[in-house]
Amino acid sequence: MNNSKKFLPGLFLVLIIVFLILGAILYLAAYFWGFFLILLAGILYFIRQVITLGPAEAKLNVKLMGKKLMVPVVGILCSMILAILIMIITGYDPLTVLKSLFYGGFIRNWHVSVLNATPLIFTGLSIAIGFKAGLFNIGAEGQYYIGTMAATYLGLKLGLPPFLSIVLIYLISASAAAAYNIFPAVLKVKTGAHEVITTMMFAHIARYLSPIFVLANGGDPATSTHVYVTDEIIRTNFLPYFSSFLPEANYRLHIGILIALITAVAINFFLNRSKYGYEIRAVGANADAARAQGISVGRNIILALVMGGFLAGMAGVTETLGLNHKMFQNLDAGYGFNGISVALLAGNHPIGIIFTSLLWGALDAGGQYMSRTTGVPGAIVEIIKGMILFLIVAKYIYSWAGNRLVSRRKARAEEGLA
Amino acid sequence: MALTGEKQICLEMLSIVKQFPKVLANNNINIKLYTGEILALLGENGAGKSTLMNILYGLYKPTSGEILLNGQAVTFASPRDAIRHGLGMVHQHFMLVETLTVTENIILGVEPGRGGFVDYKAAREEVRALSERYHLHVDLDEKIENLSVGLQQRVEILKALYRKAKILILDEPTAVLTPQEVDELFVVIRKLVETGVSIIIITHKLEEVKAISDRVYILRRGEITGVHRTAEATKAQLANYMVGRDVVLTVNKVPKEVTKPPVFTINNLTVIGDNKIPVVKNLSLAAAPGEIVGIAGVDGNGQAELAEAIRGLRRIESGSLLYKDKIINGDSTQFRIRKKMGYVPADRRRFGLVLPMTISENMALGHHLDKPNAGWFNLCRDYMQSNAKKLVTDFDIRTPGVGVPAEQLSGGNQQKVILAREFSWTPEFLLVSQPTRGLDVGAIEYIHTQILRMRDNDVAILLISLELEEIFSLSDRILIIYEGQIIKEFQAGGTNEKEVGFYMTGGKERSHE
Amino acid sequence: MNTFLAIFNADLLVSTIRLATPIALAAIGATICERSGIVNIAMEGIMVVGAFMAVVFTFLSGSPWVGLVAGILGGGIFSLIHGAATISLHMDHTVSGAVLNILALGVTRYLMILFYGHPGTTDSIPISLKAYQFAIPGLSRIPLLGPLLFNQTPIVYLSFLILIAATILMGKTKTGLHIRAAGEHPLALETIGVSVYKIRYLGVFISGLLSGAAGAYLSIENAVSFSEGMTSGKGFIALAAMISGGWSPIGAYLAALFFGFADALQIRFQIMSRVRIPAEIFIIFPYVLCIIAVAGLVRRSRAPKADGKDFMIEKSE
Amino acid sequence: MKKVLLVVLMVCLVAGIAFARPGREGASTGGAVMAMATDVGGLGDKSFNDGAYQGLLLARDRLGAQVVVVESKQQTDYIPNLTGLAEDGARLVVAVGFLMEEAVKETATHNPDTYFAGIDIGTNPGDPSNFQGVLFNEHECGYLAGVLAGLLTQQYASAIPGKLNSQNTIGVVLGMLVPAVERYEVGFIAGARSVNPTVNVISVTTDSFTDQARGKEAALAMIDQGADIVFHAAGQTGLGSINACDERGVLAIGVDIDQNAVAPNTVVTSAMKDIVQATYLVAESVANGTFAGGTQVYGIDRDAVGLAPFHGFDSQIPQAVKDRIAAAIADMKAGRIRIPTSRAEINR
Repeated sequence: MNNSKKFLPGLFLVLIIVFLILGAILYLAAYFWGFFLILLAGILYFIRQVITLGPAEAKLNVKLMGKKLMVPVVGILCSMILAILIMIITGYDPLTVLKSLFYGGFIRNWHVSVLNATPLIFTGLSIAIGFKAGLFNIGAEGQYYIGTMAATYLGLKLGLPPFLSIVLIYLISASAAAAYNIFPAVLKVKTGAHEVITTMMFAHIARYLSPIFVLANGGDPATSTHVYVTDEIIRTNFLPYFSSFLPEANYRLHIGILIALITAVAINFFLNRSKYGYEIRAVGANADAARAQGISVGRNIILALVMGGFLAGMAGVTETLGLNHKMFQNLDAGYGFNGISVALLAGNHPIGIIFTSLLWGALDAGGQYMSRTTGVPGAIVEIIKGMILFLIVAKYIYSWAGNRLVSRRKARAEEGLA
Repeated sequence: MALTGEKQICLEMLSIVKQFPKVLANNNINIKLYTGEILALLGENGAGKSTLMNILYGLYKPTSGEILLNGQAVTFASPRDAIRHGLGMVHQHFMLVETLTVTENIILGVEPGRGGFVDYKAAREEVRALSERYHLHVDLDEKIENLSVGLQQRVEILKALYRKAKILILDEPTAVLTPQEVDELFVVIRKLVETGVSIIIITHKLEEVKAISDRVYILRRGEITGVHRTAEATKAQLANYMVGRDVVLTVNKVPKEVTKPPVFTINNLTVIGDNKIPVVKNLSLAAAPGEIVGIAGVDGNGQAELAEAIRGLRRIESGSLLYKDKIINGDSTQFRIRKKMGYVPADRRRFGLVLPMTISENMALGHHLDKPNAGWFNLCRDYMQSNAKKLVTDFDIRTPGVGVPAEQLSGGNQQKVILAREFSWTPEFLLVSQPTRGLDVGAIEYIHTQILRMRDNDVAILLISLELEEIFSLSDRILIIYEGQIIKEFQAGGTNEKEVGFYMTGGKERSHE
Repeated sequence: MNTFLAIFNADLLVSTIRLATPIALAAIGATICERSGIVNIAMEGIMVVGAFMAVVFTFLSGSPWVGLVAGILGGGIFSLIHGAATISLHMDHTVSGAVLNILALGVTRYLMILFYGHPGTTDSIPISLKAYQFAIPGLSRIPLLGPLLFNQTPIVYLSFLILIAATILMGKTKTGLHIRAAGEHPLALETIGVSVYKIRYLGVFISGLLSGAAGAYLSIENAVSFSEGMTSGKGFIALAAMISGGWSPIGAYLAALFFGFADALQIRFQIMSRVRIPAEIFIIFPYVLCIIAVAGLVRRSRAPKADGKDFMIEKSE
Repeated sequence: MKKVLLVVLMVCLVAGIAFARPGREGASTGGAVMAMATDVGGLGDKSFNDGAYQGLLLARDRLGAQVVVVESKQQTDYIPNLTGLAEDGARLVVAVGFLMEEAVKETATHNPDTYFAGIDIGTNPGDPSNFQGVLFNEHECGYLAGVLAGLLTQQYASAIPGKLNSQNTIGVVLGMLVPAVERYEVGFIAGARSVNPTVNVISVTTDSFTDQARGKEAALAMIDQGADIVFHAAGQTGLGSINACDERGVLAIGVDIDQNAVAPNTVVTSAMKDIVQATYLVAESVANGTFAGGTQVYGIDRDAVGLAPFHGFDSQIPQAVKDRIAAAIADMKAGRIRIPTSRAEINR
């Protein structure tokens, strides 16, 4: 290998990463020109592919990527069309509605979308890692509660230097959530109790026990005039805000989204590039073969559920340290269930989850904006979400429709011949 | 071409074509069946026999072609249509619901009774009468899961007869039977023919064709290559038609002297099966470097459990496994793999490969934690890919690339992936179970050659196979397993198929040889 | 101590039946569905739809009986989405169920805004099925069991009938035999000429009908209006009841009674507790029992062999 | 196939016509925008969300204001909704429900040109001056309900024949144990004991504001224990409790707004807080330019909490009971009695 051949791709790689990170930060903070940096990174990526692989293969790769994106894009388009139909049928003007939905979600209230997406990325990853191991961690919500409780408690008590403190809170609280998920994991391995039921029930238990925690850590209920919340966590334990380095960013936007992005990339590496992730995938895809090749199925089930608990716990920590700074008594977040949606939508791909979470967050934020400005019930967004899910997850629908078309065309051709 | 002129044609299949997305399974097939005859459909695995019969039975729809029943054109939209027209089929994998009773299985779909209710009393009576008429005795209230394979087959036949089948299709009926059971089956078949039932037997075993059939069609690669009166054809002729060349299987096996002491030994092994009773009993054997020890036996005599015990997937009740002079009873599967014990499982799709994963990932399976496939945490994907590419070339695996999921390969190529993986890290002991099940001849030959190559590289190989032919063409020593025990040992060349077959069915050692 | 023992009385049993009925209906439905080979975790969503449709049609017609029929049919029709997704479109059963649960919430919320102008709770219906409570003469005089079993409201009676019907269906009828076969060895059924697709659609549909009835019970018999969130996890408890009941209708019913009993007991414990124990400790009681039941009983019972497995006749190999 | 499609299309069309309703009119002419954001309970809760909406409708009728309502699905919606309303040019944004406290204060800080009000939300020193908290003394009306229940269940049990028994037991069903709910409960218990020291008050927490079945079951369990009057502070869960009382022929006491209409033969009265009036007053102060920050406490002294009319029961309630209630009101107004506000202060 000669040096220049190695040097150029290396330089490109560095540039791509720098542009990507900068662009993402800017874009997420609603500096929309950050998008051009991301675009530039994409172009550089293509050029790098051309240099390293040659134009033909680079083209092929792009084509393959396009093929992979076909189903999601078609699914989203189809569900939009269905949504338009529903709106027409129920007497709303679909154009204005969609316009305000997208304007609200992607431009006007983009920071809200980002805030919505942050916990979703974590819970989505939590559920995706379960799916990869062939498990359905439907109770991520419960692990989220545990993470929130632990983070709140530590946030109230832990007065170490800011950075250290935050890292410790993340580690300990998410571990607590992970530990909580050991019960269903062990029950699954030892007794075969289905995780859909056990994690769900453990989630209920966590939810119903949380008020006790809130009351134990809140202001004096005798004099409290408002909802029972815990006290506010120590200010040094807050996650930094974007506005501290990007002055025009929304004042509530905290760096939790960046932590979420890093986590997603890390989980992607873990699942697809590490040997332990490989084991989890093998167990999920074919437990029998995995066992025959020396992989412990039980250990990987526990590992996947524990990591799922850890990630769901991180969602709680991020919300507590970044957004709420305290724990509410009536926390009915729904991140667990929305996490299922974003994971399924992304085909359990960690990087895909970033985008589906942002889409989900934007649909929520845009839906709020839409119902505020046009009076269309926000529930239409829920229906759109449901349809997107169906049309993307039921991939077979396309090959079915395709076969239908082909056979009909064939029939017609045969008729023509006869 | 009136071979049996006086008889009446009851079924004709004309120009049947079946195109699957990737394979042309049947190409322009014509078949005639005469009333009251036993017709054999001979062909290798994958020749298209089962597909053809599934078309006849209404499970598949033919791409084109016509079926004539008693001279009338019929189309079967579903098995229900076929059954209504008097067809019955006994599938290779029994279509019995294990948790239901014998009676329930027999009447399923054509239950007697009014108003949607099943009249179990009437059903039992009808089934009892039927079983007595054909002398097919079986406990009618027993659940299928508690019956032996032979009895299950009997239930299948009763099921077809209960539906008043005039034409009975038997798909590989002897594959899972012991020779005695085979004999009993043949008696039953002849009795059925006497009552006017016509029979089609699908098989790939020449002996059976000779033993039972009146006429035989030979299929190769989806086409009919010959039709004969069985009495007029020789085995060699049939074999020739079946494979398309003169000799069935040729592998150059150079006799090899075993010089080293055994590397793997089993002492008095007992293993408990899924049904909680011992299935491997007090079994002992040994394998030395450079020899292939073949374990012959009828399916279900403890081979699967033995393999699982050797791999560390099943708990050992008593006895010991000795590998390189160390007891490995309690060692994990992973430990055994690291100690260079290889395994080619019988069910490659279930135990051998993770089908949704790519070829390069499958090539690393089992060694994914160790160098050079992995570092302390990460996978070395560059190495995995280059290694996979090399193996794909070495083993002539037909694939568009090493990045495609294993499920996209054909069965033969999937098996080659497993062999390549197991061979690539120079095992010292190799357990090979059913390596060529369901493969075409080309692949079989290739895989046999590779196994022999490993033997020549001083690997100790334990071969478990249900195919006597395979045992004979590969083994240096032949052990016969019956009801979980090794009941006889032969040197290759020191015996013949007939003798081995005798012992496989539990024949006692003759005192005077 | 006296007061503590006093809670174990006939009222507790009546309360148990009331709390168990929706769980039992959904659990029996799920049993039939899973015996046919389709995993159904969408009961929660189907119940929501059933409850909502029941209230809407009671309003439109003025008769809760029409509402009941609408609730049952609404649940059945909604469940067919699950059937289409899992049977015809070969989607993963658990995933489809989860999606359906999400969809149900959105659809009812949207329709509610269209019909009532707001989400949350609907207006009260003029007359509920509770008003049609009747005692069966004679039988209702049997001590203890009489008022419990023979002085009930329509859907509770219906649930008794359904229990008997489901037991007969599974044990005595041709359809039941086919359903059992479809869940154990679908290909065996297909090869003797019974359409597995049809049987499985039937299983899903029956489960939808029963979950719809469970929803109707919540909205127009046990209450007089529909609120979002009124099912509050009962569909999942029903799932647990089905598993702990060993995939048999009678087992599912008994398990549902057990969970209902736990919940009824929990409320009475709260009433009785003289010490300041947080109410939450009592509230989680049924959920803990649920975990114990699933972990402890799942081993003894066996799921249908082909439960949750996709069935496609023509494979390409 | 085509026919099937056609049929489906027809059905859709018919359904479309049946469902069709015009989109709500957007910005119509004139008048300041008075907006409200509901909490997750949403409109139709027959409680404070509905009450605040009524108040704004009153403002529309009397002051010519435009009314905009936004519903929140989850807690993360609160701030974007409130902020959005402010940015869209609303003069006043009413946040309804204690759950929104943090959100509304934060939004008020960042949108100083808009007036904010929070129903059931208090203020602390340092809160923004464009925010007005609106609190109610729930314990006061709870106390009155307790007085009524305490008297009726024992001393005047014969006043309403067939509904009351001699067990001297009354009950209260709680939703989630939030402060307002706790104040209702505690006031109720204190009131009942003030007139009937031996009364047995049982309370059950359902931990939900939406689960009607549970609310019903809790009430039924109480009735089985001999309770003949059941008070609830449980939102939609409480509708189930009223339903239970209706079935069993015992009395219920509603909460927040006059709930007599839910079951006229059962709901003897309701412990009301006049959210309608309070909301209207805030709107009026904005219109008049007299808006002031800080907390407005609406108690019995401003006649903003109290008991709803007895409706059909009016003739059956003995005058002595009415007198005792009037006396209690007078005592409270004069500050002669202090009513506890937390469980710690009473002996359950």
